[in-house]
Amino acid sequence: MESFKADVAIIGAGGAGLRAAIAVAESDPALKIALISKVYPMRSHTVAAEGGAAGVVLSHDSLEHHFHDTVAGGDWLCEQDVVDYFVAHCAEEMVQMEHWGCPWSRKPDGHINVRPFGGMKIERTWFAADKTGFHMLHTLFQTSLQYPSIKRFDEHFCVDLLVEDARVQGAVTIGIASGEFTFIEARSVIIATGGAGRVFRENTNGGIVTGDGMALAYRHGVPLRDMEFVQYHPTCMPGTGLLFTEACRGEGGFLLNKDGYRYLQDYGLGPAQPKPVNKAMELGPRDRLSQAFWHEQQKGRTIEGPHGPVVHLDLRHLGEKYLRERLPQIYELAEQFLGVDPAQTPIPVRPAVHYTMGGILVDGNCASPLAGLYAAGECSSVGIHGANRLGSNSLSELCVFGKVAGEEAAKFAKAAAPGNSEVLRKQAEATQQRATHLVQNSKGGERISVLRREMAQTMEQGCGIYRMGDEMQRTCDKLAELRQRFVHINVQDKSRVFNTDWLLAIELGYQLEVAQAMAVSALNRRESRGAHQRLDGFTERDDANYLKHTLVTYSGADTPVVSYGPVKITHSQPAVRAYGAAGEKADADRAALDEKAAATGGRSA
Amino acid sequence: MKRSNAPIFWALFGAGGMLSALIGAVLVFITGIAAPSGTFLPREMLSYSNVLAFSQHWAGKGFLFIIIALFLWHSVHRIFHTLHDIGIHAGTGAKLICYGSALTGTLAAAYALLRIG
Amino acid sequence: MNTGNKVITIEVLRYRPEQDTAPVAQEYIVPFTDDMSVLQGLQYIKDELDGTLSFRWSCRMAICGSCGMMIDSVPKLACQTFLRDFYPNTVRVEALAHFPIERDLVIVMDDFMEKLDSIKPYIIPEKPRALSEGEYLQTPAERDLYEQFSSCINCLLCYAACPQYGLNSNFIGPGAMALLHRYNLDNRDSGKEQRMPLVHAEEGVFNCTAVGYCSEVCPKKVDPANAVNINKTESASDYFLRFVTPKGACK
Amino acid sequence: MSARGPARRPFVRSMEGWWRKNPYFIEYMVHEGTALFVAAYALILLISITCLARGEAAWNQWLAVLTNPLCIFVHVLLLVGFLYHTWTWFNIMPRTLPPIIMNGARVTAATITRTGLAAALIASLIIFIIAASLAS
Ligand SMILES: Cc1cc2nc3c(=O)[nH]c(=O)nc-3n(C[C@H](O)[C@H](O)[C@H](O)COP(=O)(O)OP(=O)(O)OC[C@H]3O[C@@H](n4cnc5c(N)ncnc54)[C@H](O)[C@@H]3O)c2cc1C
Ligand code: SF4
Ligand code: F3S
Ligand code: FES
Repeated sequence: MESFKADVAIIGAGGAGLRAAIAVAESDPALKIALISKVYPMRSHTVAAEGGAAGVVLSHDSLEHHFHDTVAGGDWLCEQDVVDYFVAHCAEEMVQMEHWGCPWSRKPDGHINVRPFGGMKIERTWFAADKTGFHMLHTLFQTSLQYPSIKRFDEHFCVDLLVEDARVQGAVTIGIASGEFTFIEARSVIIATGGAGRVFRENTNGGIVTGDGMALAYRHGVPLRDMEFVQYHPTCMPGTGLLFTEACRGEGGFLLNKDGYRYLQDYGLGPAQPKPVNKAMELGPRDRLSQAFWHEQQKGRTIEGPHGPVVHLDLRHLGEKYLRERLPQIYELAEQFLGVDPAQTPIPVRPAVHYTMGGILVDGNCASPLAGLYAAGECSSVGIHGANRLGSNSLSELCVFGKVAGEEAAKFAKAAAPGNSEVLRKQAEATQQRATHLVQNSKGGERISVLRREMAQTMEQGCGIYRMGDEMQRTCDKLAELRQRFVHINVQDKSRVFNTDWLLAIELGYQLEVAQAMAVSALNRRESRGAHQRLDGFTERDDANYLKHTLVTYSGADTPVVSYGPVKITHSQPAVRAYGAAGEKADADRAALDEKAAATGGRSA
Repeated sequence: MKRSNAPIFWALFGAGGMLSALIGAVLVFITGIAAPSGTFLPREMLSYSNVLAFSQHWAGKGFLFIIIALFLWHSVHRIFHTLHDIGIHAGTGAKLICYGSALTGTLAAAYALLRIG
Repeated sequence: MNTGNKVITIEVLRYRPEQDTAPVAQEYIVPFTDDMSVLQGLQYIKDELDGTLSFRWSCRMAICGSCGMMIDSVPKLACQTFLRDFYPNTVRVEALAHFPIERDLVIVMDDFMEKLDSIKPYIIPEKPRALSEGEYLQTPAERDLYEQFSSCINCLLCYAACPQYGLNSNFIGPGAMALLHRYNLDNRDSGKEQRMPLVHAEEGVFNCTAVGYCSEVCPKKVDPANAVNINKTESASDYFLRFVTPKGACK
Repeated sequence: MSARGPARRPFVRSMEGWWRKNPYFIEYMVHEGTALFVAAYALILLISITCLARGEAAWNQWLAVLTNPLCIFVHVLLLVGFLYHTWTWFNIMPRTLPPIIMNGARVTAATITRTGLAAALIASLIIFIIAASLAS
């Protein structure tokens, strides 16, 4: 087995992993960094993000506005001190990206431009046409090339963490091209492996988004937090689930039902104005929009398409020239995949799974309860998204907390005592044995693709936009069954070189555990909040009992253990989460309250 | 990294390519079709005295020299690359033959033009 | 998967280094619907017919750059190429040309990664800029100058299209040149002088014979041929003028 | 999986006959082939001036060759080759030029090609007129 001795190992080279790597390199060039990714860094799924990244810049905007949008958007399940830190550092990180070459779209005077985004009161979404994630990822990756201390392990698949002395001390990877294992020793480890959307069938995620890092930490006893909150994006391509960015609506697109009616006004998001305004109608938050779709479907007001019911995303009134300039990628996507010219015909869309709000439990320093283990990006639950993430908060999160994770992991690495390489190597060898065993001894009859499909189906049934107790129970049972059947998985491919069959099997193992964490968390949350909406008698938010974080802890082959943790509330007390006209009024009331509080010596905004 | 000397050849190739693209066809037409056949231009045009007068004038001389030299440099450059393209990597040998013949042609043209007086 | 009643034959050039001495073609019969991409066809094979087939993919939306392959001998992104356009004929897929085949449809791309590194694809500022100084000013026109070249997704279709790269892999090639050019054109950058030696070098732009196919196949309209050829002109003028122009005059 | 030792064995495909495998490359080879026509014409001119330098008799002998119908036919072929060269040269041209901005918009490839072809036409007319006037 090959080996490498690093100070900090980073698993995942998407936006968060790359930002962390640069942060480590900048904090101390003497620290050796192992940057591990199962795909070449620029293939990471950050590449697919279209719309933009939030950061307060306009003079009539404020950190408090961003804070409030985020906390209310998350249905008050956010860690408010962490959100405070987050909103205060977004713009700075966006400027940092600018200095590194990110081609942000500009205003005529040369300053960066911002666009409106769903659930955000004021325009604060930085964007690079409709390829923001692409440009951010390539900028970060290309920038990272100038740091000699970053040693990349491209196309290295992480199969396990090494934990010894109650602290994490490295990782084991498979070099995909060679099938050889590498034992990577490290004094601290950052997980930045992205989300887990692929446990669902229709989703906007890339094939690699399989929750690996969540499962890795989880297996070593780190709780996963708030896993029941899975975001459905309202405007996706039927069948494939590919995304039509929220920017389509930010630029003025409408959502129409089969009667050509802007149905969102029937769901407390109105009134319908000719151009969607912030936090109303088409620019309401994603959970509300996806829920409205569900209701329209129940009322028979959706349109039947070859891949099930759809509604229309209407961009026609924006005109071809404007669309080509502002949404070029969307234009192409519609033309090529659907044969639809968006300047002429409305685009058929439906909700699909998009984002996992929950993840590896970490504090505001990105530190998990396991010493030396940090997490950042979509795989983590640092506490800013609560029960529902706002569009464009995630790309900013990658930068803000990627950097924090890097700096903290660097600090930890410098202070940590050297590990016992021999013991660790033994562990790594045992891991190798287990992973190889999966292929060599797989003679069972269970097919990877069958299990994967059954998992996705049951997740969609039990953990969809609206949820019911009995259905969630069935999903939990089904997942337990699938985990048992997984033991008999058959890996057809027995070779070593680029054996993707093997990797798919390992990923499926990760996915089943993450899916189970989601389903069990969902079943136990007996209320409706943000992206978790129940129809079986728990249709309202229940702050008395559930203003708390769900924590699931791994317990081997058994059903995981669910417990709850407190939510940090600093200055925004839970209130009604209102959008549209009602939201305007709520904002005004809150401002008045804040003023009163300030006058009486309370916390000022 | 070793700096490539290609710009010399490439510049000659480009100049010859541009010149031939602009006026190559019409020259072929004039000297090879229109005048010799006497259909579009008088045959007289190619009489010894006419051609001699043209070539003795400095402008005519210069024109002929530039055309012959640049056309040669343009074509040998392409031929050299095409040999490489079809897998004949004679290397220095092919290079010498190609660019050598262009050089020879250029010198021969200069010699002939000077001799014309 | 939604299987229609039509079927299409996909012929895959397979190569398993542990058992094959050379690539061999293998045919699969795949049920398909009109909205299915070649990638979805391959996924069907992997899931239902033959788990041993290897290929790279991720985003499914033509942005991650993983799924480049030769489809009927033309370099294309499999996720953006549709089976309907080949039906009822057989679709032939093969690993990207001009790269060593690691296995099946997977190529070895180490060479490109080294090239990417060698062009210094990052802003080299004239002097360091503090975050407190805010963003650099860049007008939309200044951004437009390089935007097209910054859209490269590193899919390597252009390399598979460029016979000059196929014949001589020392050639820096279209994609990397597009990115080099992108940074040179960025008004925030002052690193041009550091990048030009590579342009001038024997590995540099003069390997290109303006075949132009690289730009033809580029899925993101980067026009790498343009980047290469503009730099030819630049490199040539530098070659002749370097003794006359004072040093550093190029920026 | 069982045997150890390196398993990677990347396969390098041959470039043999690459230009036959794609219509685009065939066209490329054809337009590269116009170089032979250009070379041939340069040689004809070289022979012409050499004969001219050798005196009237040599020139008249050469003139007889030039006026031979077969030779005229050869020139017709050369003309086709040159025209094709002109066409392809200006077709590639947009790929080789830095962006040209006019009235705030980037000049399109088609416009550049058309401008090039028009320039060739004008230059040819001028040359033809000069030739005609010299002849008379
Ligand atoms: C279509 C789409 C559009 C989006 N648009 C926006 C938007 O406009 N604004 C916004 O804020 N957010 C957006 N998001 C969300 C946002 O893009 C993601 O949350 C974010 O990019 C995740 O980044 P990451 O760095 O955490 O993970 P990723 O970019 O997914 O990277 C994960 C990394 O981990 C590696 N990895 C995973 N498992 C392993 C393993 N086992 N071994 C080794 N390496 C491994 C992968 O190779 C990869 O490098 C969008 C998401 C999608 C899907
Ligand atoms: S230039 Fe185009 S074809 Fe080449 S790698 Fe970039 S995106 Fe792909
Ligand atoms: S195909 Fe190759 S030869 Fe030049 S124009 Fe493109 S790099
Ligand atoms: S799968 Fe990402 S480009 Fe095709």
